[in-house]
Amino acid sequence: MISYVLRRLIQFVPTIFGVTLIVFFLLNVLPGNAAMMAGGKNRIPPAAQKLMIKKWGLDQPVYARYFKYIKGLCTADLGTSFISGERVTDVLAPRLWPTFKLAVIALAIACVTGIPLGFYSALRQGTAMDTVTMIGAVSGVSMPQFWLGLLLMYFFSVYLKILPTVGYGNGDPKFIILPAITLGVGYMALLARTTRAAVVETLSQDYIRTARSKGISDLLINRRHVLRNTLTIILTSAGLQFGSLLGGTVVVETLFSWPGLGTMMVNSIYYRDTPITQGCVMIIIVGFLVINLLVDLSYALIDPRIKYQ
Amino acid sequence: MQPAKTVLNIDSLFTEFNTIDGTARAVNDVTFDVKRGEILGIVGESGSGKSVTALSIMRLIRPPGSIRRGRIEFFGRDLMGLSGDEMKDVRGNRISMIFQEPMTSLHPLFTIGLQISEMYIKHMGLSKKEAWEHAIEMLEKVQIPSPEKRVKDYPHQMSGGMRQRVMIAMALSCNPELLIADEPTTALDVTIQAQVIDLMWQLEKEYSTAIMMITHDLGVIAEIAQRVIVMYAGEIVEEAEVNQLFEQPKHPYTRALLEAIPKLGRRTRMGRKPLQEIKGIVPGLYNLPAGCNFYPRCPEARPDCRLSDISLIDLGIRGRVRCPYYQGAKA
Amino acid sequence: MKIWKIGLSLVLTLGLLGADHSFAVRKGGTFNWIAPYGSKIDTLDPNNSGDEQNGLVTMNIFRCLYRWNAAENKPQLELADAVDISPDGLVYTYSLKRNVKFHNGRQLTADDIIYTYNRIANPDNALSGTQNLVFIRGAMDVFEHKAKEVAGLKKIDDHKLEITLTSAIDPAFFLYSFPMSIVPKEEVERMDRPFSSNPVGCGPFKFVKWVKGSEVVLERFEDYYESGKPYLDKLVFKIMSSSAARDLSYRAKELDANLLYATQYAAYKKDPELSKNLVEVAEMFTRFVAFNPEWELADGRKPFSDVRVRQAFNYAINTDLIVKKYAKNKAYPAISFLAPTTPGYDPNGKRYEYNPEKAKALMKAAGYEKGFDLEIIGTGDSSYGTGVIEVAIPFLKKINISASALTLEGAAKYKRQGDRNFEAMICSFGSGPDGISALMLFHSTKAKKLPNVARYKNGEYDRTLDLAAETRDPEQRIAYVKKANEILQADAPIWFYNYNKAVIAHHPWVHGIQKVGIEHMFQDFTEVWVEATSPRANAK
Amino acid sequence: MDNWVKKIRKRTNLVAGTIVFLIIVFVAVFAPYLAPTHPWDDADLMISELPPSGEYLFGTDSKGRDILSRVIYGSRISLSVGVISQLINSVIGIVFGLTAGYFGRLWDDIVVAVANIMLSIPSLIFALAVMALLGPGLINVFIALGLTNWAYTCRITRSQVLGTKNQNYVKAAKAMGFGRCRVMFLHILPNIFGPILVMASLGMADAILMEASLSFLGLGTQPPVPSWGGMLAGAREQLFTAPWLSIFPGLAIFITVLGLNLLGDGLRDLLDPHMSETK
Repeated sequence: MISYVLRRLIQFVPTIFGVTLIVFFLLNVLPGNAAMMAGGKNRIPPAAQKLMIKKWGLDQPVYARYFKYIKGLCTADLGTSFISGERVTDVLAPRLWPTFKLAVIALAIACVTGIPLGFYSALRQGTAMDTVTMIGAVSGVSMPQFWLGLLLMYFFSVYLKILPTVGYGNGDPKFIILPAITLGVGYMALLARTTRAAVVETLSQDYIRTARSKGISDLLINRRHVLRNTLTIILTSAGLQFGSLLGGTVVVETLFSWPGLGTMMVNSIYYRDTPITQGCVMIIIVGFLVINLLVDLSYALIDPRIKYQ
Repeated sequence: MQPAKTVLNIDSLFTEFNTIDGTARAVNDVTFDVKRGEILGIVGESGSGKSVTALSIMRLIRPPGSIRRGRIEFFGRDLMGLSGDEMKDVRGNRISMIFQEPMTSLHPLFTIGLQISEMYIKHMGLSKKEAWEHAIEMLEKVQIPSPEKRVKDYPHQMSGGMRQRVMIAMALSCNPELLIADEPTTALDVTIQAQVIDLMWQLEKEYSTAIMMITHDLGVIAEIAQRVIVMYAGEIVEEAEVNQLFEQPKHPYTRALLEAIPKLGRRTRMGRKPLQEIKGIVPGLYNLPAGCNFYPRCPEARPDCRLSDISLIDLGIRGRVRCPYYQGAKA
Repeated sequence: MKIWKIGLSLVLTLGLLGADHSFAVRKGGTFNWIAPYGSKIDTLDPNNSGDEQNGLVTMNIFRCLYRWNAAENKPQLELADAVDISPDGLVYTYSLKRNVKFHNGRQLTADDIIYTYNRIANPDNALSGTQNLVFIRGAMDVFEHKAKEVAGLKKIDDHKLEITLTSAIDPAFFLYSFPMSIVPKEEVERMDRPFSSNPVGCGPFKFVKWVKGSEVVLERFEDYYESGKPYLDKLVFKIMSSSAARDLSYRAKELDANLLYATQYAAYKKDPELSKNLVEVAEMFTRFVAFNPEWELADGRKPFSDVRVRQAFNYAINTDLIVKKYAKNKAYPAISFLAPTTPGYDPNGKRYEYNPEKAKALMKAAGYEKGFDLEIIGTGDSSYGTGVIEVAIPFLKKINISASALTLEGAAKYKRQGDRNFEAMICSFGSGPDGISALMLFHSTKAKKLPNVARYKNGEYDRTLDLAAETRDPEQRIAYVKKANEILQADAPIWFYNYNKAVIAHHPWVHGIQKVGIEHMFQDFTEVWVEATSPRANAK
Repeated sequence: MDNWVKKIRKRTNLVAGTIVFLIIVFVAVFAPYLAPTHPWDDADLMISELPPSGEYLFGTDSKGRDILSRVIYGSRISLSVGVISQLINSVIGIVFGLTAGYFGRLWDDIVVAVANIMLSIPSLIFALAVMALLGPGLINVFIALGLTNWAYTCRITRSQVLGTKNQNYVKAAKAMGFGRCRVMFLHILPNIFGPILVMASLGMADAILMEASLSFLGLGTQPPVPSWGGMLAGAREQLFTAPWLSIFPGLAIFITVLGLNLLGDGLRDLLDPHMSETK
């Protein structure tokens, strides 16, 4: 087990380099540069743009820039933001916690509602309840986040006046409710449907019939025998979703003025502030790797048939 | 047939599956009983309704299937009248069941110890630790070597025969009055089959448990059953003492089944063949033929067999048969 | 001077208050305001970024030598009490205010201004304001690495500063904007914390905190040089790029004021309550479609090199209807390029009316009766993006121009704009406050500040503009500007779409929101105060 | 035995899903005959932003166009984007996931690494790069959408294979000397199809909505050609002032995704070996 973890950790290195390489060259392909965008609506004069390009080293060939970046990376230096001139690590650090918090709570909402819903509708297969859950799930994924977010904002903030519309509120939990729900609903739908599919598959297994023939209670059958078997798939999709939540919260963050990584990353792409983009991608890849490792390890805990050498 | 001796008495059982394509009568007016200490064999091809009958007794029929009517009397008490919780106390405790597929019938993610312990915890109210010890004991009884080690194994670490032993251990753990074995040996290879059959035979003696042995393997029946019920398309077509059945099969279907076996009687070295040699297939349960269900395949069919439904003829000591022209009938 | 200023602010306040409000200016309270241009603020170092999203915050932390006077629609002296101008108009001697303090307590001196301008001029810093200094003598030398310091900046004493220019122009227009904010050296060069996220200025509000991606919080600077001001205890900029979210926040009374987009403007106009407090201004931004005269059809013809095709385009589209229906009247149909509040704008100037027949005739005369296929690029912006093209397409269809749109993200569009790689392009450009600089956009050789987007080339236009720049007589200058604007209108190198109307809605308890023509979001909060009825009247 | 009866009963989903799907395909194919007006040429600013009425069943948009016609025409883009991009990423994801889980070792490591890289590259960068390298066009939308999301399918498939590959039917199939492809695609795949189908049919909604964000980058459909995602995105700031602008394209997406989910469920039940084995 430990050697397996070590092997996986060593694999992190090529993956991280792979991602930096691909992203670096993809970004290089994009038209335009940061100097063009630095002035917002007030365009920066061409002469000043030239200065910026020189200062940021954008006039050097791409491989030279990449090697410089990698060299920095080896000393844990992610570079400096073109536009603000601050160190990338300083820019990223304050964004991590809000994103993480939002992702965890959204995923928790998704799990707490989605898994039981999926379970329930699998047990009530073919009933009206099942259909309603399915329709709910489909509307959950079909509804764009900005719709849901605005509707929630309208209902809870304007109409009921019980929750604030936007902002981070210094970490006041009241502020996280709406963004987390908005973010969680799509994942809830996905989890509900995935859970249902897995449970339906499990329910038709012979060993569930065996469990029934033993006279143990339905609750125990569902909670122990069925759930255990569906956990791998649920964990996989939850893990994947958590990974994507790290970087995929743009719409919600923008709508709710949430100080997360998502908006920063998207802005850095639009404004071609490539050191920031690279930094964000780095966080996301590390997040993914760690979560996937945890998920893979948990497979082994859940399923004795899976062994890692 | 004194009531005291009867473990199970099934009376006019109908089990159906309702679908948009119509109603499938999987079990159609089935009546029989199981006596204490007896091994009752139920034979039939796939789809003849024997497994559904077994599941009906356990009340494990899942939607869209349902038991339409009939009585399932267990020691004189109708199981159909029990609540869900009361039924759970019967299941595993007083009636238990062994399934066909030892490979898939055990939960792959739990140790066998845990799966056996569940029985003790549920039905005997034992603590986890006590249950665990009982499980080891039970494994020993089903002749699993070094049970205190194997109890921590997961099913995938065991062979098919071992797993079926585990199933038997589990089924017998609460000393049930009735054991339903649904094709317990079909999935096993021949030598293992023999061991498992022997094991059941021994245990039946030790616990004096009534056994309902469901199989399509007449060899197994010949070996251990005392009485046999032959099912076809959801109906009982013949019931007889085992010797009678093999020596004087009455229903054409029974005869066809027996003819498919090279040699009668005890298991031989030649092994046994499945029953694939009867011409035709089991009719679809949605569109059963009028009259005798076996008519299309019956080598002795007569024109009037189609005209009206055939009822089961009680021959007293010679059993029952669903054919007016049965072998030995006074035509 | 000070008295005059207070007087002005009172007049301003009175004007906005109306008759039914008390005159008593109230101190205190928190004001929740917005940063609506995108979901980010990059830096609070004002010299570093020309992005107005950063500027609308920093202009309340910092001060420049000049400040935009919204009421009079021109820049005016801010950090100096007076300025002496030499007869040749080349030497400006400023007497700096003596009571200006930075938020760290130090007094502002001439050194600070010299330091700041040298910082901006230094090419190694690559700051966005560099080009604003080219008119100061010696700035170009610094810019070209020939000198270390700008020669034209001279400290006479702590409170006297002399600036020598290369030509006799009014430096006010170049020195009022936020990238020219004066910064204190000791804070900029601090090593323990980056200035960009710990700004220290001499403006009315000092920096408290910046939750990146969410909000910036400022609080009153007690030692601000205009006594008694600012009135607000706290000023919060919430970064909110979604207009729908802003609308809800405003309705929930979490925002004290809100910048409206067209949809909300129409809705607020209809609402009896919300319509009461709308501050509208004609902003100095002109939206247009630039034609590329060098673009060739497959047969080698260059349709937009023909003035008749360009005019036909202008006649073909019912601009008034688009402004009314699509832009929901949150814009003014454009007559020519210059914005209504820019000197040189002629409200009675000739314009292209909607006349499809004339358009058809012009197309026919130009030999394009059968029309051509045209791809117009633009961003996804709702006011000057490809949405506008969608509305124009049916009109163009009538003169057989089959137009389609291609939406690009900002950088990709700028790239194609710079590479001249487009057939036509919809965009928005500043058309004020100085008419000459604005019209320079179309000067064939001197369009330095920005490339000549429409590749417009007209000798007479260039000459007229040059004359305008050379003359020192303001009347004459305006006449030349007017003339150039007319030439541009007649030549139609662009489709004149509209001038933006910027609208800020505020709650009834808010006072002092001004009409800022250069950019409505550039609100100076020195004068803004809230009544006790504000939900945040006493919030700290 | 009870199972195959169940299988037939389950065809309700299949039937309903097929009907919905066919209706949408029909609408897409015959859009010119079904739409009351042309979705952009007939624009008339005089009738802009009218709420639904007898004349304009779904109302009109801010550019004076009939929303019903645009929803009808929008089905062409949105349906193909949803179905094709999901097909691409399902096929890639299943192939990689199956082989990775089945073969394990180095190949597994490589696939997992590549999938992780794909998951970590923001789709925005990917879309912009596709736009920069390949230019605009619907095919490139399929590429951008199809190639970005396969990693999810891959990871789900892989996790399922890991749990299944040691089961006896797989061992038995291997022992019987079946080829590796046969074992993977005929023995393992049908057993793990449920979650994959769920992912694919729900992912459809994502793809349809994503297409809109691609069109803002010049990659997807360009104005004035309508797509549901684009209509929704264009109306996002008018959710409260003119709700009909977003409700109808939203409903269209919902119905399509629902139909495809029913279809997916139905297909799953049809293919599922647990459902089809007769005893």
